[in-house]
Amino acid sequence: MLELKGLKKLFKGISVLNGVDISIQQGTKIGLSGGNGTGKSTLLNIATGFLTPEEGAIILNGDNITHFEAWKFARLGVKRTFQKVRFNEALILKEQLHTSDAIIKRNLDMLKDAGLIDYLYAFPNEVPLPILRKVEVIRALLERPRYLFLDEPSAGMAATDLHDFGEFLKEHLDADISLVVVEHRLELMKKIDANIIELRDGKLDNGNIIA
Amino acid sequence: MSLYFVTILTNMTLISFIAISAYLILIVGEVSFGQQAFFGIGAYITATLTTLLGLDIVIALFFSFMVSASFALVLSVLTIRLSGFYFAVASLSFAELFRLSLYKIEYTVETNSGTVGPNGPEGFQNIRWIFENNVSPDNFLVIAVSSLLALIILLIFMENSKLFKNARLVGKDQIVAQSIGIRPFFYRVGFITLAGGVAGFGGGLFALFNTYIEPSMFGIMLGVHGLAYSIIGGLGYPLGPLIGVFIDIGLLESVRFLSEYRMILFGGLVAAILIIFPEGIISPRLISRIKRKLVKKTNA
Amino acid sequence: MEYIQISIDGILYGSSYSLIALGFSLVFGVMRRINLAYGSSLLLGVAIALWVENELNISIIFFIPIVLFFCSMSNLYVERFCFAPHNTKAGVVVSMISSFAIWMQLDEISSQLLPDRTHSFPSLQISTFEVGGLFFRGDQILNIFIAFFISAILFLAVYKTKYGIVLRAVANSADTAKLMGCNTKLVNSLTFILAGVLGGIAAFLVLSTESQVTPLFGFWCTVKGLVAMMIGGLGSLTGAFWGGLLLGLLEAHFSYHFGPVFREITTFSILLIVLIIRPGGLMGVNIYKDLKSRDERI
Amino acid sequence: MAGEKILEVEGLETSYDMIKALKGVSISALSGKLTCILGPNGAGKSTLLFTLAGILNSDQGKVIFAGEDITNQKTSDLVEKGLALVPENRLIFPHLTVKENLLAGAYARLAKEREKVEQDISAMYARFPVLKERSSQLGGTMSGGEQQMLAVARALMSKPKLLLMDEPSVGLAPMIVDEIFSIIKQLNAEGISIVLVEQNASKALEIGDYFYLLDQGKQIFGGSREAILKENIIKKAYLGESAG
Repeated sequence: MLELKGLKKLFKGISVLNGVDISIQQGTKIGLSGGNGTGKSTLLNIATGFLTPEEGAIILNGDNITHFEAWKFARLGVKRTFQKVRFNEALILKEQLHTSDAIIKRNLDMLKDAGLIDYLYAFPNEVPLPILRKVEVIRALLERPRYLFLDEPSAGMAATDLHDFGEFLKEHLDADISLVVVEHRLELMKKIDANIIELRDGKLDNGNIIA
Repeated sequence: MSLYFVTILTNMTLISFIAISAYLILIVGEVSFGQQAFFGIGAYITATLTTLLGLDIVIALFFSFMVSASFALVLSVLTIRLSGFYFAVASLSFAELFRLSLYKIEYTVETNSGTVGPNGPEGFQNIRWIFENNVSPDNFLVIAVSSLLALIILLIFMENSKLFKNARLVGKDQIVAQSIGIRPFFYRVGFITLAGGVAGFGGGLFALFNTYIEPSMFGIMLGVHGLAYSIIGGLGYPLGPLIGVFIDIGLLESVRFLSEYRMILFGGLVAAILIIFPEGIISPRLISRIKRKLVKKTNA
Repeated sequence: MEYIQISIDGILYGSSYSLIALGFSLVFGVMRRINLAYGSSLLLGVAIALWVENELNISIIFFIPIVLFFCSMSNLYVERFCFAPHNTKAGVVVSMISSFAIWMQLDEISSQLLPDRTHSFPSLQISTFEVGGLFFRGDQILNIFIAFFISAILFLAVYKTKYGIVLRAVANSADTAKLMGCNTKLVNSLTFILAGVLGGIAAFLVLSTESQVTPLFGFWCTVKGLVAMMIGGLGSLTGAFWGGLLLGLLEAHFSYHFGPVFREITTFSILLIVLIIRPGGLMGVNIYKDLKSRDERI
Repeated sequence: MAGEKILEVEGLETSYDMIKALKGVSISALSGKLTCILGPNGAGKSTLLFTLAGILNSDQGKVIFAGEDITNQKTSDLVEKGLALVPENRLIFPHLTVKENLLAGAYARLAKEREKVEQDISAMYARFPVLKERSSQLGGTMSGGEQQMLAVARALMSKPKLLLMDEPSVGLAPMIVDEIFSIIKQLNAEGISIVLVEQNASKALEIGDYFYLLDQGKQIFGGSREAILKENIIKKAYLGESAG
């Protein structure tokens, strides 16, 4: 169980998160919604170790990991994708999975479903965004994470692409992986049957739901 | 081969060690203006061990590698919070500090081949290893080139290893690296240390070849050149730094009518190449393109 | 008494560091970039001016504007060649390396122009005077006044005039300034020219107190300016002024007690220690507050 | 003047970040009216504004402003011609004081009309009293709503004929959003032509005259408030049931 307790974060004196509590049980799917600038991305960055909260704690299976560095979060199975897809423009996609041929072979189905097979030897700028988004998910999934955070996967995606993306997640996400989608469009969350929590003014709306 | 030609080739080989050490640091995303210091440390260590202790060249070079690497390790840990410009200036000040302290290090011993040992601004004279062991310039060139080749072949083999790929990722995008569980600290410290060792090894060879070394040899211009070679060569492949070496020493210095203006031409050339190829001539993207072509050929 | 005399000498000497650091700070403040060829372009400006002076045999009144002109032109050359082509975010490091490479070009041209290792430089001929047993070099007193005067003018110009607002707007956020219709490229070029003029004044004052110029002057300028700026705080004008004086003071004491090599050793030790302990400079900001997210917004 | 086309965009195509973000958008804005551009995140709204403001260059298409072809002109020229952008997330200069921010907004005429600029600043203070109170405070120390007002005032300092506003409601509390929107409405009532890009469709519907709806870089609707309400098209676009 990944628990976020009383998280507070300030940016330049302005409070972005103002006491957020969420417990994420193994295998649950959560949709974190909220308008632009409500602190969704900040919450995700804190939960995956890329920012340190001013107050509050992150507890993974009883251990306090608040001040661990981001790489340690990833090794402990807390992984993420990025709102603006992050790829090295100088490498072909196959290399950007950062894994071995054997693992690629084992996950061939997933790669096929993502439409990645045709693009394994392509540079990121030659690949459509919807596929790049799936590649980011695959990159995180190959090491079998226990918690996966998706940062605004709908940005730049059309409705049909988002539909595909949802199908892909449903198909390839193991039941024991907890998924947190940070997103302001609800369609994807509905697609994957996520419990929706709304963030408003740095706090969870309608009290702090425990999903 | 004429002596002139052999000398040029040996110089090219020796400076390649600095270029490669700058390259190794660039891989993890930092810029060092201070690799000349590790070259210098290596040179003084080998000089000391072969003359004062009479140790074998292999042991001397091994210690050159280890001691330079240890200095680099300390520097990289101290500067762990610094990146970009800050790291570059920190490495520069480290290098100058080292060079200036050489002026203060004096420990000389009289031997039957003359005064040996570091002697402040006078430098370290009478490093007579090549004379005592009757190594001709040609043979020394063979030693230097084969060490360099061994290093490059090792790097080429390592190129596809997880270690190097992760290091490149750390250099390119620490955020993605962390997001897949790679610890940037480890790669940064590791590569800066390795780079220090490589420069130190080259410095050791340099001391033996030159038979005398002095502090002013390890000034900032040596570092500028080493860095410039690897920058214009590009970060795609370990052979990149050698391109820079070849352009500068192979072309500019050895062509007589150019050599007088070598520094002027080379400085401008580096800036111009950076405008055309901001990532160097053999850029990572170029290497990826070539690899892709090869894969397509074998599949077809 | 001896202690006071050394301090006075150090601070007076440090005023030249302040002047050079101001030029560095100006460029860094506006562009967030470091021009490592700054000292060398000043050396080149001086070398060309001396060459012109030799050819035309002009008086010192005309010599000063010629120095300023060529210093700003060589600085502009560096901007056009090393900075303007690399105006993206990835270009920050590339432009620094490029200026590092152009350093050797400028130094080499200068030493071709000044064939003897040292070359005499017109001196202002101001005598040393004594107050209560303490000696003051007249030209160095002039230096510190000019340094103070220039940093005050620069400070007022940057913080109180409308052109200063444009400069600071670009420094604050070049992208937003562009939205306001500001020609940021022009501002960058003008900043380099202004830094060249400042550096030219500094170079003239320093060299006239030494009454000679050597090819090492370029390296000397870059290192001292850089260290003084980093001690004071990157991009801070007042910081650059005080940083220079502090550096001069420390150097004077260390070199007096431990020998001349320690003047330089002090410089680099201070730089390394400041970088390791407080990278933002003594008077600057602490740049690494949130270590985890130090480089960017994700 | 009112009723004339102040801005006309024809078949605009722009790529951004390796992606073709605009795939042929044609819109027009009438002088003195408030034109709203709506659409979900990633629909290309901001790319459209950036292209209009000269920050991004278009691959194809034409932009005509006040009868003049301004396609792919530089931002600095456009500002002088009377086009001002209030960027998303305000983007005020945090290290400049409020007054200096306003002066920076008058960049193009700072040298020529000093006194006029001072008068305009007084006028801005009269319009936004909070800016007068804080005139010597650093921009970065103000609250989000105050920063948004500053951003609007700064854009007005260039005396624009057309004001482009990018998501003024982002990251602001609902109460502040109401205030900002009433300011926008008031500016429009005073005769300033405005093109407003907004994600918060319901707020935009309250004040806009004409509406365009973008999805996936294409414009899927254009018309008056009545038309857009009748079509029920907004809901479809936002929820993506049959758009595209």
